[in-house]
Amino acid sequence: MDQLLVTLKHWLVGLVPSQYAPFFSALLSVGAIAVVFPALFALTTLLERKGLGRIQNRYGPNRVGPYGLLQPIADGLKALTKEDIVPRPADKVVHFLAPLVLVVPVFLALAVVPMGRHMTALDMNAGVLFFFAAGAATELSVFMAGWSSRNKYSLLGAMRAIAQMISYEVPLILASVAAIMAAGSLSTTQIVEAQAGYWGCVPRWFVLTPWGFAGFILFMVAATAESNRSPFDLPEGESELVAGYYTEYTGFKFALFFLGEYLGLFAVSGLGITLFLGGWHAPLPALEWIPSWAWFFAKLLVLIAGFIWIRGTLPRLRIDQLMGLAWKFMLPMALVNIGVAGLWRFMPGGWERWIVCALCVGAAYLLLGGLLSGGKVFAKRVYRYAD
Amino acid sequence: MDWIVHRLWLIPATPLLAAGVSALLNHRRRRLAATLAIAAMATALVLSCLALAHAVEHPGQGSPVRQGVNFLWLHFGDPHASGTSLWLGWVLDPLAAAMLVMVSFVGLLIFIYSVGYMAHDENFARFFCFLSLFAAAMLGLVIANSLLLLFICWEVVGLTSYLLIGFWYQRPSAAAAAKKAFITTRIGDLALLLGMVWLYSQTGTLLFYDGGQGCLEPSALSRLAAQTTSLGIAVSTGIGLLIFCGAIGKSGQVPLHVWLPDAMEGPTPVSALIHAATMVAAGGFLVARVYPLMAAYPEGLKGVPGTLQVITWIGAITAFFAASIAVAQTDIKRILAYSTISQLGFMMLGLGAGGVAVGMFHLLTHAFFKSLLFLGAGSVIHGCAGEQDIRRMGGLRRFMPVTFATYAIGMLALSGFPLFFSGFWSKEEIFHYARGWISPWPLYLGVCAALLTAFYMARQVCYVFFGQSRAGVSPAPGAAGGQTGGPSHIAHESPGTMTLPLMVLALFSVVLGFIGTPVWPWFQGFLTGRSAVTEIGKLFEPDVLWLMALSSSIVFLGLGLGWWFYGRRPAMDAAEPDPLERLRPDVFALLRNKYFVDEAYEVSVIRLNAAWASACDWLDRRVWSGAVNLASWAVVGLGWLNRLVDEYVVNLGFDGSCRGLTEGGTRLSGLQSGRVQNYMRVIGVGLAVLVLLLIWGCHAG
Amino acid sequence: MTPLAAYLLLSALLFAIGLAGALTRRNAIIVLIGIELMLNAANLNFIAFWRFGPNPEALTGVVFVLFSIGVAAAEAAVGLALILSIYRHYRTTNLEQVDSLKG
Amino acid sequence: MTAPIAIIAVLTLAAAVTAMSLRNLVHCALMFMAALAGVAALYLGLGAQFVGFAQVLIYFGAVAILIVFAILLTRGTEPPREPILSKAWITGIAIAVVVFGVLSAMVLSSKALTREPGPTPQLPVHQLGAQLMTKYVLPLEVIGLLLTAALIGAVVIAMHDEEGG
Repeated sequence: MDQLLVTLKHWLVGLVPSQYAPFFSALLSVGAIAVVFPALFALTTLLERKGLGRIQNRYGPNRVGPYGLLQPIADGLKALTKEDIVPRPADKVVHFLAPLVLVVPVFLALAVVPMGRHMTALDMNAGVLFFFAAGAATELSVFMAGWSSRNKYSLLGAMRAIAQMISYEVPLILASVAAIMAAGSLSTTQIVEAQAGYWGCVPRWFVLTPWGFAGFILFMVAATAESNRSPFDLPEGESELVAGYYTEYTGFKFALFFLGEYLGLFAVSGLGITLFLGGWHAPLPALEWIPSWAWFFAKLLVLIAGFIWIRGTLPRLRIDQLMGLAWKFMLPMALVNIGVAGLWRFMPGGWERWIVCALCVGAAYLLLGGLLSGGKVFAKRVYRYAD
Repeated sequence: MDWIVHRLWLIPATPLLAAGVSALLNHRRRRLAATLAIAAMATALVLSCLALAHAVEHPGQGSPVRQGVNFLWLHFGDPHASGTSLWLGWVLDPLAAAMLVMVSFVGLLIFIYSVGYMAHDENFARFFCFLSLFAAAMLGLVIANSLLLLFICWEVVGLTSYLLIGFWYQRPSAAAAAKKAFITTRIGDLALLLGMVWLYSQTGTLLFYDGGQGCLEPSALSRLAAQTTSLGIAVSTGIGLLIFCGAIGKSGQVPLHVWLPDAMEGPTPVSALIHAATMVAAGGFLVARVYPLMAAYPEGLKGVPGTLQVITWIGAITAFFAASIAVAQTDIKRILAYSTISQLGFMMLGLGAGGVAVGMFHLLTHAFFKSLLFLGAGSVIHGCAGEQDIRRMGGLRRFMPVTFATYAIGMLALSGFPLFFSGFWSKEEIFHYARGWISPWPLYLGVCAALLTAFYMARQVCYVFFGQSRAGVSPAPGAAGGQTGGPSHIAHESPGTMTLPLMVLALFSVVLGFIGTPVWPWFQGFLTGRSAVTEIGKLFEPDVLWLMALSSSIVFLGLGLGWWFYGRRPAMDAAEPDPLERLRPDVFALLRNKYFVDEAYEVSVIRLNAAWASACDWLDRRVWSGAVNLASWAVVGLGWLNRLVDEYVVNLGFDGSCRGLTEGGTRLSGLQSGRVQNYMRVIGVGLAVLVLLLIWGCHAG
Repeated sequence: MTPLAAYLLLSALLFAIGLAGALTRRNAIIVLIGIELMLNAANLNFIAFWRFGPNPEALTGVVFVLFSIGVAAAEAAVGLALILSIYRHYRTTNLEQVDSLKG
Repeated sequence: MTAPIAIIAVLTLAAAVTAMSLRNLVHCALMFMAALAGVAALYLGLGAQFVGFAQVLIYFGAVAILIVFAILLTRGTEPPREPILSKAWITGIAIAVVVFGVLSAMVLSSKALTREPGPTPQLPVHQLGAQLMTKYVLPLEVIGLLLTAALIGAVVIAMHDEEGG
């Protein structure tokens, strides 16, 4: 059951002549990714709209199909049939290329995420580095979209987005360095393998160590900012910049941007699962019988639900708060975390290691947090209700 | 009981941690910052005492016991080649143990004192952060078993010194003084760095003691002493001199002493901790630490190594030079600053002439009584609302009895008052060794300096504590900024956090001397690893007795002279000239202006020039004119002839070449157009030419 | 022609293109881009020599390129900061107008 | 040199040429990035995966974005009023051609390059890291220092003068 999909692929590959086998195998992997994740994207949009609706005390989509389940299909058809408008002064070529430059690297990044045992499309030596290299291209696409539209809102949104993504890329990478150090490898598969096994019945996931917990939180916060999601959605804040860098996009290109954003979210969540949440491993020894890929997707869905929850709950940050958080809190915290991971590696095992590492992380958190708030004491928020 | 040896790193680590945490603290958490710093320092003191106990428990047989831990810091380059790794480490030996206790003890007292002294300062937390950082670096310097680690701490100490001198950076004078201190000491540090690199290239290690492999152990030393450089001096001498240059900079010895008086712009606890007790003594400690290198001498030869000679001379000159300047200063802290320089000179004299134990003993006693004096001065300044001019003080004996009593003890210790004060014993010891040295002059200079020391301390105490209060009277008639009107501020005694450290320090200024007397030279024995023998008879040997009589009489003479000039009839008015000034205004002005070093150069050079010029003038008018006049007529005739040749033959060629030069210059200046791309073009052409040459060379070869 | 020679020729061509750009364009930013291209050409050389050299297990070429990339990042940061401050002063990034040797 | 590599090489060169010759600065920057991506692909073709990814990460993520920001901050997107080439462009081209000529002459005349290539060497990331921390630790430290200095220097240079000087 666990290796069902892998066996299926091998069987299919065995059907074609051997000289075409590698090519066919790659095609199958790419095909699987290209089908599964857009489908997941469709599911997520629905989930998000429904979830936000419930949070905001309304129903959400409920007209197309039973419980509105077919809403994503309707949305997709609408996007495909809409007129594709390109502004007259726009830089046509760059305007056309921008969504492609976004979507292609995101698919590439998904290729190194291990979705199950022996289910990494592209298992390479420097997988995590490849992931971040591919992620760097999204900044380029954002700039291309914003600049080529010849629209003030687009350009401002693009500049905000780039500044934000560059700032948060640093803590993102540094947070993952801790896990990479602990696993001793840049290969995503080997990082997951390093988290196999259990302490008693507690899984050996990195998130269950002091540095891993801090690293995971840092990673997820940075990932939220990287994918321009609320509360870090300044680049596309509707009330300020219409829609940010893709203001001038319509129809299918707009849909591509939307797809790219969500796929980026999946990719970075997948990496978070790989680095900290034990990848495809089951949380309890008793649950090992459930296939590994099911665990991966279950964790992915949990993280996505978390993102939706955060989006429905937190207000948007101000730009100075955004930058302050990245440079004054996340970056030093991530650096401290790397040090603590090193300490963890070199200290003899046992409960002392737990206490010392937890104390280090906690002290850093308190100090940096105090520094960030600058000792300001905020007045208690007062709510006024309509009579 | 090797526990402390392996945990020695904790001693600098605790203040470092305190510094790190208080750096991150909100600056309003004043009480927490001070508590942290003092707690860390107290921990360091406890650990230092453990280290001292450990060192005392393990007396050496003829040589001190050294225990330490070395670890690899960096390994670079080819792993199989030698000299590609840098080791760090710490060592616990009597020298380090004694210094550790001194630094952490004095440091702790000064930290406590600072709570009272800096109570009203806005940047209280920052001050304690810097102080803790300084203490960490200083303690690290003391335990270092590697010249590299020592150098790192040395530089951090210099940095914190810079930060603390310029602590009140709003004052331009403080900022300037901080820069001056930093840059002046950097000159010495450069030499130290060079010496370190040279040592590394010669021995391949920077560890001091490494089980026979270290650079201060006999195998390396004999190798260093046997080699000579192109200048004909031994390599060990060259390295030793370079390292000593670092000590000159840090300890304010003569050529580089200028920064230390200016450093008094910092808060007084800083002056006490850094610029009197510990950091400036680091130079002495450095010399003591690398003493084997300084004393290395080729086998089979007798004599005094060149490095030690230089150290002795510089020390003696500094001692006298600075003491004489201190006589004429009027700023209470500057007097103490020059006194510090002078005492550091004594330490160097002791190290050069007598060895580690002699210099270190004076270093230790000096640390206590000089920090006592500085803290007392700080108390006085605090009580007088920031007044630092001794002419405007006076009569404080009645208002600040505790400060007066402790200050008097410090003053007697510094002057070397016989038998009961620590300064007497350590100074006496230095004289003892200087007497046996190859030249008598360092002894004479030292004795004069001791006389002056007693004199200027008596002068200071008379001015500050005796007579009538002269506050509120401007020092010079018409001086701007002077307070006018009656005594606007009644001096008051300082709070308990300030007087308590004073009393503790005063106690130690007295008793510390008794661990190193000729009767019971425990300290000297401790440092050199020999057991001390109590010999009452030693006191009555003619040699010792003679010296004791000499130094006692010097002290009495100095104090008596001071009393005669200043105490007998105290000055009533701040504007009143100094009695010494009335006696010999020229000498006094010389001293007050620090020997006019700059002015002296200028005056002498200009005078010489003017005299030479007038001599030439006389020669010109009286002797040459006649001859020239006679000759000129003949020359005019010739000249007329010459003109024809000149105009039509020579000038043409000359003008032509001039024109050529101008044009060439214009063309060449075109090359320097300021356009980057022109330069890049030239680089490109150069690249092509180079590659062509390479190809040609390959084919030719 | 061996692969190494082919890579070296490629890198020489890339270098020449970068050099031509750096020498002919007026805009300082493009000149900087040209310089970066030249640097990349040199890096390509290192990697090619590492790949086809006699002892690839030494990793010297790879490490050198990593350092060179780091230096290039520093260079770009400082270079662009300089261009920005020049732009503030002269209101131009045209290198032909920026030829005064004093500020 | 296999066909895919040759195609990448040609594309890289084409991107480099356009990056150096287009009028619009942003287009130049974008083509520059394309050239860098080509070089990174060449690194991959040579078996240096790690270097290729590091190249993309650093050049795309940092250098290219910096260049784009600099272009926008210096109003580089406005079409230039003057010609884009400098007055002495002919000499520039000539020098570049000469440099290429001598370099290729050197490459072609070298006898050391006729060695047949061995198998593609492995580039284990683990070993690379270990060597960076042992054999090359001093250069690594120096690079770290250089980057810090460059960071501070860039901030200081680009900082606005408060006095308006």
